[in-house]
Formats: sequence, C-alpha cells, structure tokens
Amino acid sequence: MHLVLFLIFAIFALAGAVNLLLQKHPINSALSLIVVMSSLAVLYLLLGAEFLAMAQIIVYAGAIMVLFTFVVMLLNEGREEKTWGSRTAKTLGFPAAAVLLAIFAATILRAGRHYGTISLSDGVTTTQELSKVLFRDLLLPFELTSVLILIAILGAVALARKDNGEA
Amino acid sequence: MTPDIFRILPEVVLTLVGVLVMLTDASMSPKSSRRLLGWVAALGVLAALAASLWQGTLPAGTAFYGTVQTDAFSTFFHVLICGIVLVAILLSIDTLPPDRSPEQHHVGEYFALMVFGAVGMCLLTSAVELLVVFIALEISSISTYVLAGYRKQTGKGPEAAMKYFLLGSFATAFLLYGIAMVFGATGTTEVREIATLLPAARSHLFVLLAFGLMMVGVLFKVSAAPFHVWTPDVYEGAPTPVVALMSTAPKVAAFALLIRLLYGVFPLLHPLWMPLMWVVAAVSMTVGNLAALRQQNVKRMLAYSSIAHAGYLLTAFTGSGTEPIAAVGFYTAAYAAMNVGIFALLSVVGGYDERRSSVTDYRGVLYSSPLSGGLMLLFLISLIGIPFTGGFFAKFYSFTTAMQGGAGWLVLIGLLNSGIAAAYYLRLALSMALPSAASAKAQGLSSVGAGVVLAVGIAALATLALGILPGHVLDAAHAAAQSFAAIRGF
Amino acid sequence: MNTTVPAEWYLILSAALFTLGVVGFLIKRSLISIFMSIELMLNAVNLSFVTFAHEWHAVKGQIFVFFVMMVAAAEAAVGLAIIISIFRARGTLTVDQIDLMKL
Amino acid sequence: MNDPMLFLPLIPLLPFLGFLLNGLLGSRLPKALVSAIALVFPLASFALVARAAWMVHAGLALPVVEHDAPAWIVSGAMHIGFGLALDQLTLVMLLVITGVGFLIHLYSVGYMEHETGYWRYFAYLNLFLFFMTTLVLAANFLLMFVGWEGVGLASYLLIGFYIDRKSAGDAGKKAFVVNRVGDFGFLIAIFLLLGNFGTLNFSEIAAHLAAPAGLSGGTITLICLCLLLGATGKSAQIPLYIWLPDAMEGPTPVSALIHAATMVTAGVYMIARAHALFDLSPTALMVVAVIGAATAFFAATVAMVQTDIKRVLAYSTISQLGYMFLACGVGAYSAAVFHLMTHAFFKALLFLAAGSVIHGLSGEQDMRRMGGLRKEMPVTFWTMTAAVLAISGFFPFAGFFSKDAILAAAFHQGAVGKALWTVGLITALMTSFYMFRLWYLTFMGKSRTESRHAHESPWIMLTPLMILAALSVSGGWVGMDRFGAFLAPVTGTPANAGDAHVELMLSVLAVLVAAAGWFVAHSIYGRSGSQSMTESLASPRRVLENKYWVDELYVACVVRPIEWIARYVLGWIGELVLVRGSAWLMAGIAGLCGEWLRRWQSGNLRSYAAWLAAAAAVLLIFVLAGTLLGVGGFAQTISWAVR
Amino acid sequence: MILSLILLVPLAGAALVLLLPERGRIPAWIALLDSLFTFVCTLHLPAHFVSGRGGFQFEENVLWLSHPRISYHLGVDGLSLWLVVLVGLLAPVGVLASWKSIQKNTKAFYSLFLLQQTAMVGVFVSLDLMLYYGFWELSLIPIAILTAMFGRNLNESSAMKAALRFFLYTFIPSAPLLVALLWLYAHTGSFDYTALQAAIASGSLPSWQLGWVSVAFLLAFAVKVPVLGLHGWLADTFSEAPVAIAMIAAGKLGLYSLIRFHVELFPALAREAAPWMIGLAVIGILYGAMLALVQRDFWKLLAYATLSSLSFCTLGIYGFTLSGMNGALLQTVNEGLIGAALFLMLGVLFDGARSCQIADFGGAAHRAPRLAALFVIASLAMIGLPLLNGFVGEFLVLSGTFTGVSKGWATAAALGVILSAAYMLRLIQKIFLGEAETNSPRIRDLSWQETCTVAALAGIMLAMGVMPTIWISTMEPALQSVTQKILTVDQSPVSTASGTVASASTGEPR
Repeated sequence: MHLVLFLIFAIFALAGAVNLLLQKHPINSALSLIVVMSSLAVLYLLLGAEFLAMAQIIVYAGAIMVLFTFVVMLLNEGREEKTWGSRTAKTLGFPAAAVLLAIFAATILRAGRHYGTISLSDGVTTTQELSKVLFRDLLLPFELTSVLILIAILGAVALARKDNGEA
Repeated sequence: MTPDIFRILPEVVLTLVGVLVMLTDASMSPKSSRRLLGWVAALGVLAALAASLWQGTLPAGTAFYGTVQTDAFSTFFHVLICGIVLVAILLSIDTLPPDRSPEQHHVGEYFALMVFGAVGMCLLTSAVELLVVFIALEISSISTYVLAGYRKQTGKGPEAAMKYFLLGSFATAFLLYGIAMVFGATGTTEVREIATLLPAARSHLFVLLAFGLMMVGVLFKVSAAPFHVWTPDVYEGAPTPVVALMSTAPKVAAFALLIRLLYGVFPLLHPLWMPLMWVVAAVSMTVGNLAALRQQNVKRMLAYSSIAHAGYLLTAFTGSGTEPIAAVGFYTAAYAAMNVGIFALLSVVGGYDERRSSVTDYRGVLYSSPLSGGLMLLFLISLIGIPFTGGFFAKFYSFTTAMQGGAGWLVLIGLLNSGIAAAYYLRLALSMALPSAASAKAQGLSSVGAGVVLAVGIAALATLALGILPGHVLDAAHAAAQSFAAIRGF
Repeated sequence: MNTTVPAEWYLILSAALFTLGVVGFLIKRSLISIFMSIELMLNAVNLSFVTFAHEWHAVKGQIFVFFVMMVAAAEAAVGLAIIISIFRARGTLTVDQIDLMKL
Repeated sequence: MNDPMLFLPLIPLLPFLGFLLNGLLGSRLPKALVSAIALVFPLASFALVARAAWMVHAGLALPVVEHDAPAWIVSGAMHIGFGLALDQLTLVMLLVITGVGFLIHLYSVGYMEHETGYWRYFAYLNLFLFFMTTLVLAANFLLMFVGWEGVGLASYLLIGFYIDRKSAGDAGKKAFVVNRVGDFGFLIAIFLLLGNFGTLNFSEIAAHLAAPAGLSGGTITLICLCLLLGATGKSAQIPLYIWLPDAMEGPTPVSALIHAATMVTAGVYMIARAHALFDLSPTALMVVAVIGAATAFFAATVAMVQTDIKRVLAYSTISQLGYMFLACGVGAYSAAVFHLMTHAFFKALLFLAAGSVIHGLSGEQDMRRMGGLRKEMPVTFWTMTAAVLAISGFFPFAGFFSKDAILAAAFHQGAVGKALWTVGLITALMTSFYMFRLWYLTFMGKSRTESRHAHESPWIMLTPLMILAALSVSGGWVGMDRFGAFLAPVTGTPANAGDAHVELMLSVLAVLVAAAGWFVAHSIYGRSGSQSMTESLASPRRVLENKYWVDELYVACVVRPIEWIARYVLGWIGELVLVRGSAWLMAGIAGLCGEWLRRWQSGNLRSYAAWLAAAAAVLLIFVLAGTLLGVGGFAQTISWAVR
Repeated sequence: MILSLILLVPLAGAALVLLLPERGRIPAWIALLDSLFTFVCTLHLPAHFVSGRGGFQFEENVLWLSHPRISYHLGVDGLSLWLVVLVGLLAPVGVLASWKSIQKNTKAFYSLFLLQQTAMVGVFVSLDLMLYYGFWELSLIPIAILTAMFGRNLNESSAMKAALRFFLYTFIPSAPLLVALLWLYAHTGSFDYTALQAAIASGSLPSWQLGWVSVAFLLAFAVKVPVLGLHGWLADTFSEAPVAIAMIAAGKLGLYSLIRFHVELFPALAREAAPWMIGLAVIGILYGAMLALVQRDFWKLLAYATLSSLSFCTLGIYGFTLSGMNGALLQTVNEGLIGAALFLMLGVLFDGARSCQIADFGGAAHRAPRLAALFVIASLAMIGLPLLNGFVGEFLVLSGTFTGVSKGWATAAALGVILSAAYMLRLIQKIFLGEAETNSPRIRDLSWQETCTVAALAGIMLAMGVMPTIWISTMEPALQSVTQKILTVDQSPVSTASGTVASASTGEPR
C-alpha cells in the first residue's frame, strides 16, 4: 500500500516537476508546481508528518502559489519566448546538473544502507509534539520569523509600490 | 545565570529601533524631511553596539535552549557589524537623494531595512543552531536584496536586486540541502551536538555531501570564486551607500558563519577543507584581481576587488590551530573599514546618481576636492595593502597565519596577486591625482553633511588605527579565536 | 498489506526534484518560472528533511520544514515584488533580455 | 730628511688659491686685480721653487719626502696619502712649469686683454698650475693620477675656453675623452701596482723592485704597457695623439703652456719617474722607443704641409714628444728630460711668437695669408728666429744639445737603435724643413695679408718672448753631461759611454741635416713664398694634408661602432625588446587573462546560474571524489569517511 | 630617542602642512624648516657616533605587537649612519629644488614629500624586518602619487604610466620579499634582525627554501637599485617625476638593503649569487654608459648614467672586499649627492625651456653661468675626477675588484670611466657650449637658493673627495664585519662558491 502510494505520488511529483520545466506559459508552470506540492503533501503524510502535509497544502499550494499566479496574471506575461541569451547554461549548466544528480544519487544509494525503511505503521507526529519543540526549544527562531516577515513586508512595499505622483 | 534576553540584547535593541523607525516614518507628514529617521536609526545602532560591548563583559554562555551563544567571538563580530551598519546609516543620511526629489521615497523603509538586516547579521554570528543560522541568514539576505534594488527608477537597480535575489536563493537552497544532509547524518541541527556526533554519524558520506553543499551556500555569500558571478553586477546596480553596507556587513557575517561551520561543525574535516580553502582562496584572488585589471567602471572594479579580498581572507584558513579565526576576524575588521570608507567616498564624489562611474571620470578629483580625494587615496592605499594601514596588517596577518600553516605557495600567489591588484587600485588613485582641466567640481565632503563626515572619519580612523596600533583589535580577535578553542580542543 | 519503502527512495526523489529545480533555473526564460524552480528546490529539500525526521524520529526536521515554508513565503513576497519592479523598469520578464550589467 | 722649510704643499696650493679667488670672485673684480691675483700666486710658487733650487744648490740633500702627509684614502690595508716628494727630476720639472708658466701668465695678460672671460681664463690657468705641480710633486701614483686627470680637466676647460665656438667645445671634449682612454691605462696600471706591491708610493715600489721580488716579467711588462697607454694619451703619442692638433682651438698662450711646454710632457715625466719598472722590461722599453720614433716621424710628415701656423706647431710638438719617448725607450731618461726642458723653452717661445703674430694680424692663423712680417714685428721675428734655430737643432742653440743627446743615445742601442737613429735623423731633416717653411711663410717675402695693418705686440707680451728666446739660445749650454749627472740619482746613469769621436760625428751630421732642411725650405719658399713644388707632389700631399685620415679612421672604427651598438643593439634589442618588452608581455598576459575572465560576466542570469551549478558540482566532486579516491592527500579523511 | 625624533619630525611636518592653509608659500616654508630641523637632527648621529664600536648604536626597542611579534626596533651602525644623514640632507635640497617649479597644490606636494622622508629614514634605521618592510613599502606611495600629480610632461597619461610602472616594478617583487619574511618568521618566530641573523647563521633552517628566501630578498632589492635588466622603471621615473622625487628614487634604499639584508643576512647565499651580480654589475656599467652616450633626452641620459654608476655600487658590494664595500657605500652616498645636484640643475633647465631634448639647448652657459659652472663640477664628480667624491668611490670599488675579485671584470668596469666622460661631456657641450638654440633664451640661471644649495652640495663633493677618511672610517667597522661574515662562510666547508670568486676575499692587499 505504502509502496503504491509512494510510487504514484513520486511519479506525480516528478511529472509535475518535469512539466514545470516543459511548459512555456508561466501559469501552466505554476499549476505544475502545485501538483508537485500537493504530491509532496501526500508523501509527507506517508512519512507521518501530518501537520506539515496540511501546512504544505495551505501555505505552499494555497498562499504562495496563489501569489505566484496572481503576479503572473497581474503582469500578463505571455508564453516564454525562445531566446538564446546563454550558451553557458547549456554547455556548462546541463553537465553540471547531471553531475550534481549523479553525485546525489551515488551518495544516497551508497549511504542508504545506514537508513531504514518506512512503512505506514511508523506512526504520526502529533501537532502536540511539534508545538512542544517549536514553542520551547525553538522559541527564538519562531520569534525571529516575525522580523523576517516584517522585512518581507517592508521590502515588498519599498519595491512594488508605485511612486509616480504621490509622495 | 544571565537572563536569556541579555544574550540577544543587541538584536532586541535593533529590532525595537527598526520598529521605531517604521513608526516614526508613518507618523511623519509626507512632506517633511526624513533625515531624522536616519539619526534615529544611527543612535539605535549605536545603542546596539553598546549593548554588544556590554555583552562582551558577560561570561560566555548559551541561551534560548542552546540556540544562541554569546562569547568573545560573537561580541567581536557584533561590534563589527553594528559598527558597519552605523557607518552605513550615517553615510546614507546625507547621500540619499535630497528631500522631496522624485527619487526619494521609502527612506523610512530604507533605514528600517538596514537595521533589521543588522539583526540577522548579528544573530548569524551568535547562532549555534542551524535553524537560527538559516533564518538569520535569510533576514540579512532579504533585507540586502531589497536594498540592492532600492534605485528602482533606473534599469540597473531592479536588475541587481533580481540577480542577487534569484542567485542568492539558489545558493541558499544548496545551503539548506546541506543542512538537511547534516541533519540526516546526525539527527540534529545544533552545532555542538553535530560536532560531537560527527565521528559517529550514520552516514559519513552524507556528512561530506552536507559539508560540500553548505560550502556552496556560504562561499556564495562571501563571494569567493567561482561563486562570485553575482558580485560585480549587483555592486554596479545597487546604490553606492548600500554597496558600502552589503560589501562588508553581510560578508562579515558570512565569514563568521564560515568560521562557525568549519571550526564549530566540521573541525573533523580539517584535512579536507584546508586544501579546499587553499584552492578557493587562490582562485578567488586570481580571478578577482585579473578581472579587475581592465575594468573601467569603478564600482565593478571594486566588486572584483572584494572577490580578491575574499580570497585573501580565505587564505587565513590554511593556517593551523585557532590562529585563522583571529586572522579572519582581524581581516574582516580592516576590510570593513577600508571598503566602507572607499564606497562612502564613492557615493560622495561619484554621487548617488553616479555622475562619475568610470575610472577616467575620477580625473582630477584630488584637486577639485582634496579632502575626499585624499581620503580615497588613503583607502585605496589600504586596499593595495601598503603598510601602516589596516589593509596591510590584515593581509600580513592572514598570510602569516597561512605561512605558519605551511601554505607557502598560497602566500606567494596571494602576494603576487596583491602586486597585480596594485595596478588597478593605483590606476584609480593616480587617475585622481592627474591634473585634469576637464574635471568638474566634485561634491566636497564637508558640503554634504555631518553624517558623511562622521562616517568617513570613522572609517579612516579605523583604517589607520588598524594599521598603526592594531593591538587591541588583534587581542579581541584572539579572544574570539580562543572561545573556539574552548569548545574544541584545538 | 503493509509494504515498506526504503528511505533512500524518498531521498532519491528529493535529489531528483532538487536537480530538476536546478535545471529549471537553467532553462526557464521567464523570471517567474525561474523563481518557481527555486521553490521546487526548496520543496525538494523539505522532502529530505521530512524523511530524515522520520528516520531519526526527530521533530526538529519537521519544524525545519515549517520554517522553510515561512521563509519561502517571505521570499515569495519579496521576490514577486522584485519581479514587479523589474517588469515596471524594463517591461519584460525574459531573463535573456535583462543583462544591462555585464563584463 | 723632512725639511719643513721647503713649504712643498704651498707650491701647488698657492695657484689653487689663485684659482679659487678668481674663480669665485673674478667676475666681479676689476681686470687689474684679476691680473694681479693671476700673476702673484704663480710667481710666489715659482719663488718657492727657485728657493728650493737654490737650497739644493747650496747643498740640500735630495730627495725630500713628506712622511707625515695627511691621509687621503684609507681602506683596510690600503693607505694612500697626500704625500709630496722633491727630487732632482721634480725640481727640473717644477722650474720649467712654474717658470715658463709664469711667463705665459704674464704674456696672457696682454694677449687676453680684450676677452670677455678674462677672469675665467686666469682661474683655469691657475688651476692648471695647481694640478701640474701636484702631478710632479706627488709621492705616489694615485696623487700623480690626481694631477694627471686634473691637468686634463684644465686642458679641457681651456681648449673650450671660447664657449660659443662649437669647434672649441668639440676639441675640448675630444681631448678629455682621448685622455681618458690613456687614464684608463694608467688606472689599470695603478691597480696592478696596488695588487702586486700593496702600495703606490714611488719609494716603496722602488724598494720592492730593488729587492729580488717574485714578480714575473710579464706582470712588469703589463704594468709598463698600461702606464705607457696613459703616457701616450697625455703626451699625444701614437695612437692617442689625435686630440692635440684639435686642442689648438684654445687661446694660443694655452697652447704654449699646456699643449707644448708642460702638460704634454707629463707622459715623459711619468716614464722617467717609473723608469725602475721600465728598466726591468726590455719589451716595454722597445715599445716606448718605437712608438716615440714612429710618432716623431709621422707627425713631422704631417707638419710639413699644414697651413695653419698653430697646427704646424702642434704637429711639431707631437714630433718632439716622440723624440722624448724615443729617448726614454732607449733608456736615456735624462736626455729625454733634457729635451723636455729645452723643448719647453723653444716650443713655448714658438707658440707665443705665433700668438704674437696672430694677435698682430687680429686673429689670422693661415700662413698663406701672412708673409713679410719681419719689418712690422721685429721683436717677434727675432725671437721666433731663435726658436726656429733651436728646434731645428743648430749649434749652439738649446735644441741642438738635447736632440743630439737623444740621437746619440739611440745610435748606441744596437741594430734597432741604429734604425731608430735613422728615423730620428730623417725627422730632424723634416723638422728643419717645416720650421723654416713656417719662418719663410710668415716673416719673409711679401705681405699677403689683406690690407690689414699688422702691428707689434705690447711689451707685456714681448718680455716673455725675449726671456724665452734667451733661454732657447742658452738653455742647452749646461750640457748633457752635467744635466745627466744632476739627474743621475733619479734616472740612473745612462749606459752608453760612446767615444767622443763618434759623438762628434753624429753632432756634425745632425747639424748638416738641419742645414739641409733649411736649404730645401729656402729653395721652395725662400723666393717670394712661391709654392711651386705643391703640384708635383700632389698625391702624397693630399695624404698628408688629410693627416693620413686617422681621425676618420677612429670615427669609423671606434666611435661609430659604439654608437651603433648602443643605439641598435642595446637600445632596441636590450631596452625595447628585453627590458620593456618583457614588462609589456607580462602586463599583456595579465590583461588578456582579465579580459577572458570578464567574459564570465556575460550579464545573463542563466549563465551565472550555470557557473554556480558547475562550481557546486566541482566543489562536490572535490569533496566526495577527492575524499573517496584519496586525491590530494586527504588520507586522514579517507580513513574516517570509508568506515 | 633621536632616531624616533628623526622619524617623527617629518611626519609631524607633513601633518602641519596639511593642517595649515595653502596660502602663499606657507607649505614650502614649513617643509623647508622642518626638513632643515630634521637634517640637524640627523647630524646628531655622526656627531655622537662611537666610531670603533661594533653593533648598533642609538638603539630603541619597544614591543609593538606581541602576536605576531613585531618590535619598534631602531638603530644605526656605520652602514646606515651616513645614509640617514644623506636623506636628511636631500630633504631640504629637494624642497629648495621644488621652490620654483612647484607652485600649485603645494600642500599635497610637501606633505607627501615629508612622508617620503620618514619612510626612507625608516628603511635605514629599522632593525625589525617587519618594520623595515613597512617603511620600504610606504616609500613607494609618495613617489608614485607625486609623479602622477606633478609629472613633468604635459602629456597626462605618460606621467601616470611612469608612476604605475615605477610602483608595479618595485611593488610586485616585494611580494616575494614579504613571503620570504613570513617564511622566516614561521621558522624562527622573530622578525628581529639580529635574531634572524643568528638563526640563519646557525644553519638550522632548511637550506633549499632558504635559498629561495634569499633570492626573494635579492630580487626585491635589485629592482629598487636598479640592477641591470630590472631598470625598466628608471628612465620613465626620471623623465616624469618631479625633481625632488626623482633625486631620491634610485640607489640608496636598494643598495643599503642589499648589503644589510642580503649580504649580511645570507652571507653564504650572497656568496653564491655574487658571480651573477658581479657580471650584471659590470655589464650594467657598460650598458648604461653606452646607452647614455646616444640619448637625445637628458633625463634618459641621466637615467642610464645612474644605472651605470649604481652598477659600480653593486660591483663593490658583491666583490666582498673591504675596499669594494667601502667604495660601494661611499659611492651610494656620492650618487645621492651628485644625482641631487644634477637633477636640480636639469630641472631648472627643463622648467626654462620646457624641453628635455638635448638638441633644443645650446650656449646656455652665457645665460646661466652659475648653472653651467656648478653643472660642470657635478658632472666631473659624476665621471670620477680625482679630488671629487665620485673618484674615491669608483677607485675603491675598482681597486677592490681588481685586486680581490677579478682583473677582467675590473678592467671591463674601468672602461666605463672612459664612456662616462664621453657622455657627460657631450651633455655639457650640447647644452652649455656652442651657439644659442631657440629654447635657450628662456633658460634662467640658478636662483640664490638654488645656487647655495648646489654650491653646498658641490662643497660636500669636494670635501668627500679630499677627506674621504672621515666617512670611510665610520663605515669601515660595519663593513668589516660584513666581509668577515663572508670570510667565515668561505672557510666553512659547505660553501659551494665558484672558483673565480672563491679567491676573492683572500685577495685583499696586505
């Protein structure tokens, strides 16, 4: 059961990711990304991360990707043009990406024997456990995110506000 | 026991100041001058600096369940970062476009971002939990991304922000992947726990992979070659006062992080990362200097120079014991002093609108504004690494450290590089010294405002002091290094 | 029917997604799409975190993911603002045309 | 033996004081005072020398050496002082230098009266006396070298006295540089002496030589040849004589003093001074003699066709110096010095008289535009006649005795000596010819001057002429034997003791030869100054008039090659290609690398990402593959990683 | 304290010049008074120097930094004594030489000029190698900047190129020097001169690397001298730099460093380098002289002449004979004096005619008799006329080389004596003698300050030519100890010096 679910959603995720790359229109890419994220949410569930799965749907697929699509619509950006500004990206970038994948894969396959297997019966991390750590041990980072978000707001205002006319 | 809050006192102060700046900005009438905000921010950062110094008197210790640690190391870098931010703010007060000009907007946001950015940078130096590291890094980065794009009216400003942002996020993803790997290998993200668990990690390959990925992220932040590609474009596009900040403060923080990673997390990998640093240092110096050789745009030239300086800094890591930490600490201080200084003067002489951008535009500056020109000369001399300036002593100390670690060839490469580097620094310096009839009257230092004078004065004094009487700073750097020795038995 | 999946499969998936993100950065021409590729990379990393969290039974890994999401949200706000401002300044999002600063 | 009453240091220092006074203040002093200063100090110097001579005559034992002289150069074991020494040779030289020198100073007061740089002229002249007396008084080679170079300097300054005349400047430069070639030889000789003897003092070297030293003959010969090179430079011998004719660009009294009477004899003096060395090296002596004879002959041939009155005298000087060298070469040092002395009298006289002629003709030097001056300038004519007779070697004029002594000495030196004697005799013939040619062209016949009224010179110029004429007549009466005996403590007794019969024969022969020369000159130029013989001997004459093209040869063989090498080999290949080029090359390579590296900076975000990805890949390979494969010496890491 | 005073007075003067307004001649007067005071201070040194005693005198030693250990260690011995005085003397000379030619931006000029003086004195008195290196590098900056600011030619880029070339030529080789210093520190833990000397002499350092260290030292100094082949910066600097700067740019620093930090610090290795250096020196003498012979530009002529006469110093140093060393050091001082005088006077000519082409001059002696007279005296000193200082130096070098090293090399070097007369007299003749050229009417004679300055220099030349013992006797003990070290090396069996030179040190005449 686990294997089936994993395979299905892993393939979904990969397909979404590949589609993201292949789609010419940003809106299609955004939709593909949502597919990836949703699939990942399922995988999180399989891994017992209940809360994260929900957060993944709400925060990522919900909030962030909505923002993306909104901006795509706002700017009314059409299909990507086929431009050839960078030869380096092809000649250097693709081999590099291939090497990266090879290294990751080789390392993981070789190191994998030190890691166990995952099954549905492994149990679920409860939100309670999570919040215990989050609000006690990791109180500081949690508070820090407020600063982070403040900065994001400030930045968005500073960069995106139209200045023409008003002071 | 010291209450936890004292361990993050400077950050708290900075946050409050940032909020205060925002509130003041909001409460001011849209027509009134925003200079006040700058002074508020400057005073606030000064308070944070004082707080950091006070922190230095506390016994070393951790807080917030072992997520932050203050000791001599963090104090050193806190003071340094607060100092840089202070100078950058002072500089910005007067060099941002004058009030009510069409370019002048979001001054409140500008200063608030600087102050908030400082929170992230400061925290980066005291964080001992990779999660905090990550968030602090993001705070500092995002504020810098935004500041880089501050001149959004021009074509270059947003482009700089875009490049910086996308490439920065790209690199951060690598760093994050590295953190994930180290977490996977040891099951924790706390620096000291990782270091202790490392020999017994589940998979040593993951440790290596984690190390490599994290290095990608950090080396990007310190703009070491070959991860430097973003630097010239971003420096060119960002407003000059911002470059003064972002070429120094985030870099200082990033170097603190690098030290934390190398000496706090991966001391075990010393035989591995030492040659890595060797190579990266050599490549950075060479690439930076050679590329700067023919560069005409002054800001780009100095961007390449900062790549080279990253190389000189990395040279120190080839030393043995904790000496490199002290050397890096000292170098960052000297580098900050001279780089802030030179960019401060560039923003005065070159102007916010960059009336002067290429080397030839600086002809005759020494005559039309002798004081600015003279001080620029001082900073350039320091960048070259002429003795009795901070730049020399920093380089000297860094290279001494490397030499004692046995990296003689690297030192040779480094010094030959500084010989090459002299060519382009001197080109600018001599260009200013050439008598030129065509030179327009440059903006004088004194006519701009007290903030700039103060900023440049601090930078100049620091540059000289670090060259002539480096003792105190050196001692502080040593103390910082010792705090690492206390952790790991170096 | 309780089949198991080796942890390394998850990790491989994560690595693959990460690499696809890298490739996306390289091949996409629109800034927004490039930004999405970065989000993809972050997601890939998150998967690794969750897998490792499961392996170590450590909650911290999951919390890390939580923070990454928050950071991603913040980044998205800023990044999209940057994209808007660049669109205003240059009228395009095609990355190959945004190379005012070079050499 | 240190008699403080001689005041030896004052002899050079007094003229030096005159130099300083005139040199520093002369431009602001009145002319009379300048003349007074210029005359008083040499006179005082001469008085001191005369006093010393009188004391020697009264029985003062020579040599007098200053032992407690102040140190000059002291370095390690080397100690060189300002030591002065007075012996018979020096005394003779000093008498000639200060005596003739003073007379010429006196003459110059009249001659130079209308020149602008009056004070400068006398300052230089005094400076010359300072260096010349230093040269002869020096007790060691280095101090002698001081005088040696110093007189060269004074000569340079005086030749170039007319500063706006380019030829004068060229001549001065040529004189100095050619002299420097000689000085180079001298310097090498000094080093050789220093290296072999550890000292430069004449007395100590002589002592070393007297003792059975382990020196090879080759070394001695080398030293002597180096010294000889120096001597040929200063004394205008082959191959370095070329500067002397040009030196006539200077004022005529200068030619008389420096380029006839005193400075040019320094080489002879030096060889006589170093005779102890030369005596040990027959080869060197032979070279000296041959050079002397060759120079004497060669210069005489050139002198026969010169038309410039001073150039005739210049070549005559070279020729006469050749005689002196010949004398040295055959070991007759005292004869050489004897001739040196008499030559100083009559050659100074010749020059001064010529100067008087030139003065009278307002600067005319070409003999073809002279003639018939006998009546206008009687004193000059008669004094000149005395000098001509003296140089031609007529009995009983001074030149007869000294030249006779030299020829006799050469005659007694075996087969080679006979050959040299023959050359000397032929030279004597030519000497007589060209001197009478000069005499006829200048004083006899009809005036060829172009409506210029010649006038006799003032008395202040004529007085020295008359004194010198008296000396030219009587200078030789002291006789070679007595002169030789006087110098014997210094130069040793001449080896030859030929019988009186042969001596007499030789003397008569010499006089006959001189008479023959007069006869030829008379037959050609005596009759109204016709130049009938010129056409018939056109081609050898052209060779002679062009002075055998020696100057051109030197320019082509030495000057041009050096300039060519400097300009093209060193200037282009050395400087441009090697020194500049290498710097350019390195800068260029660095610059090109820079340009290439900047290509990375294409401005394209995707390219940047590609670089980043590639860099990340390389870094990961470095970390993983490096560790696993053990590349780069990560031994420790390996053992830990591959558990 | 006197040494610190000598270092600080010019520095304080520079600060004062910067602080006071640039009105009238205030900066020039301050610089003049300051440099005169410094000169008086430097005269204190020979006045109180104990001649016979070995080792350093007037020592000051304060710990500057404990980690890395760097001390503020100053001191002079016979080697550096007169060089300090020379620098002290040349400063007022330089100020007076600039009196007329530098009219604008005097503040910048004089402050940098005084800074330069501090740096140069610092080089001579530092006994801590790091301190020494500091001053060494510091001395480059004012020269470069002043050359660019006050370059003589109207063509801007040529001044900048000259400044750049000078700087890079000297700065890049000092990179290996610093590496070598760091290497020494890494192996001995000290930058102190005497400590390092002892450490190197003990033979405990790895010899293979030590060889490279000494080569690095040699290279850095040889460029600064400059030795033949490394002189690419010389002609440009001489053509472009302001007079006061050009007169101090060459010679002294490099030659002093060669003796002190190459020969004395690495006797065994200097011994191995000697044949090369001697060869370069002799070829340099002839090379420079021959090139000087054909120059059309008098600055270039002076540059090549300087190359030639500095090569005499190198020859003397690497002959390792006492006489040669004495001569070399004396010649170093001579070169400073003569060069200063010649530069000053050529500067006056240049300012008058705005040309450095020899052909543009002629008959200047009429318009400028004092200039002509003093120029001739300085030239004579340069070409080594006896009783002037140049002769003593050259004679000692040549005699030392001839008797102690190699007759062939010495003879070849002596040929330079002929050539030097040729080029200097050619210069004199073309400029001062003959008919007046078009540019000549614009030439002025020396002003009274300049006359006094050059006359004083000429007086010193004469004094040094007549009474060189005053100088030599103070120099000799220090140089004696240097040659002694070389001798000691020779007697030890490890020496691998080649045959021609091995006989050198024994060849000193008794």
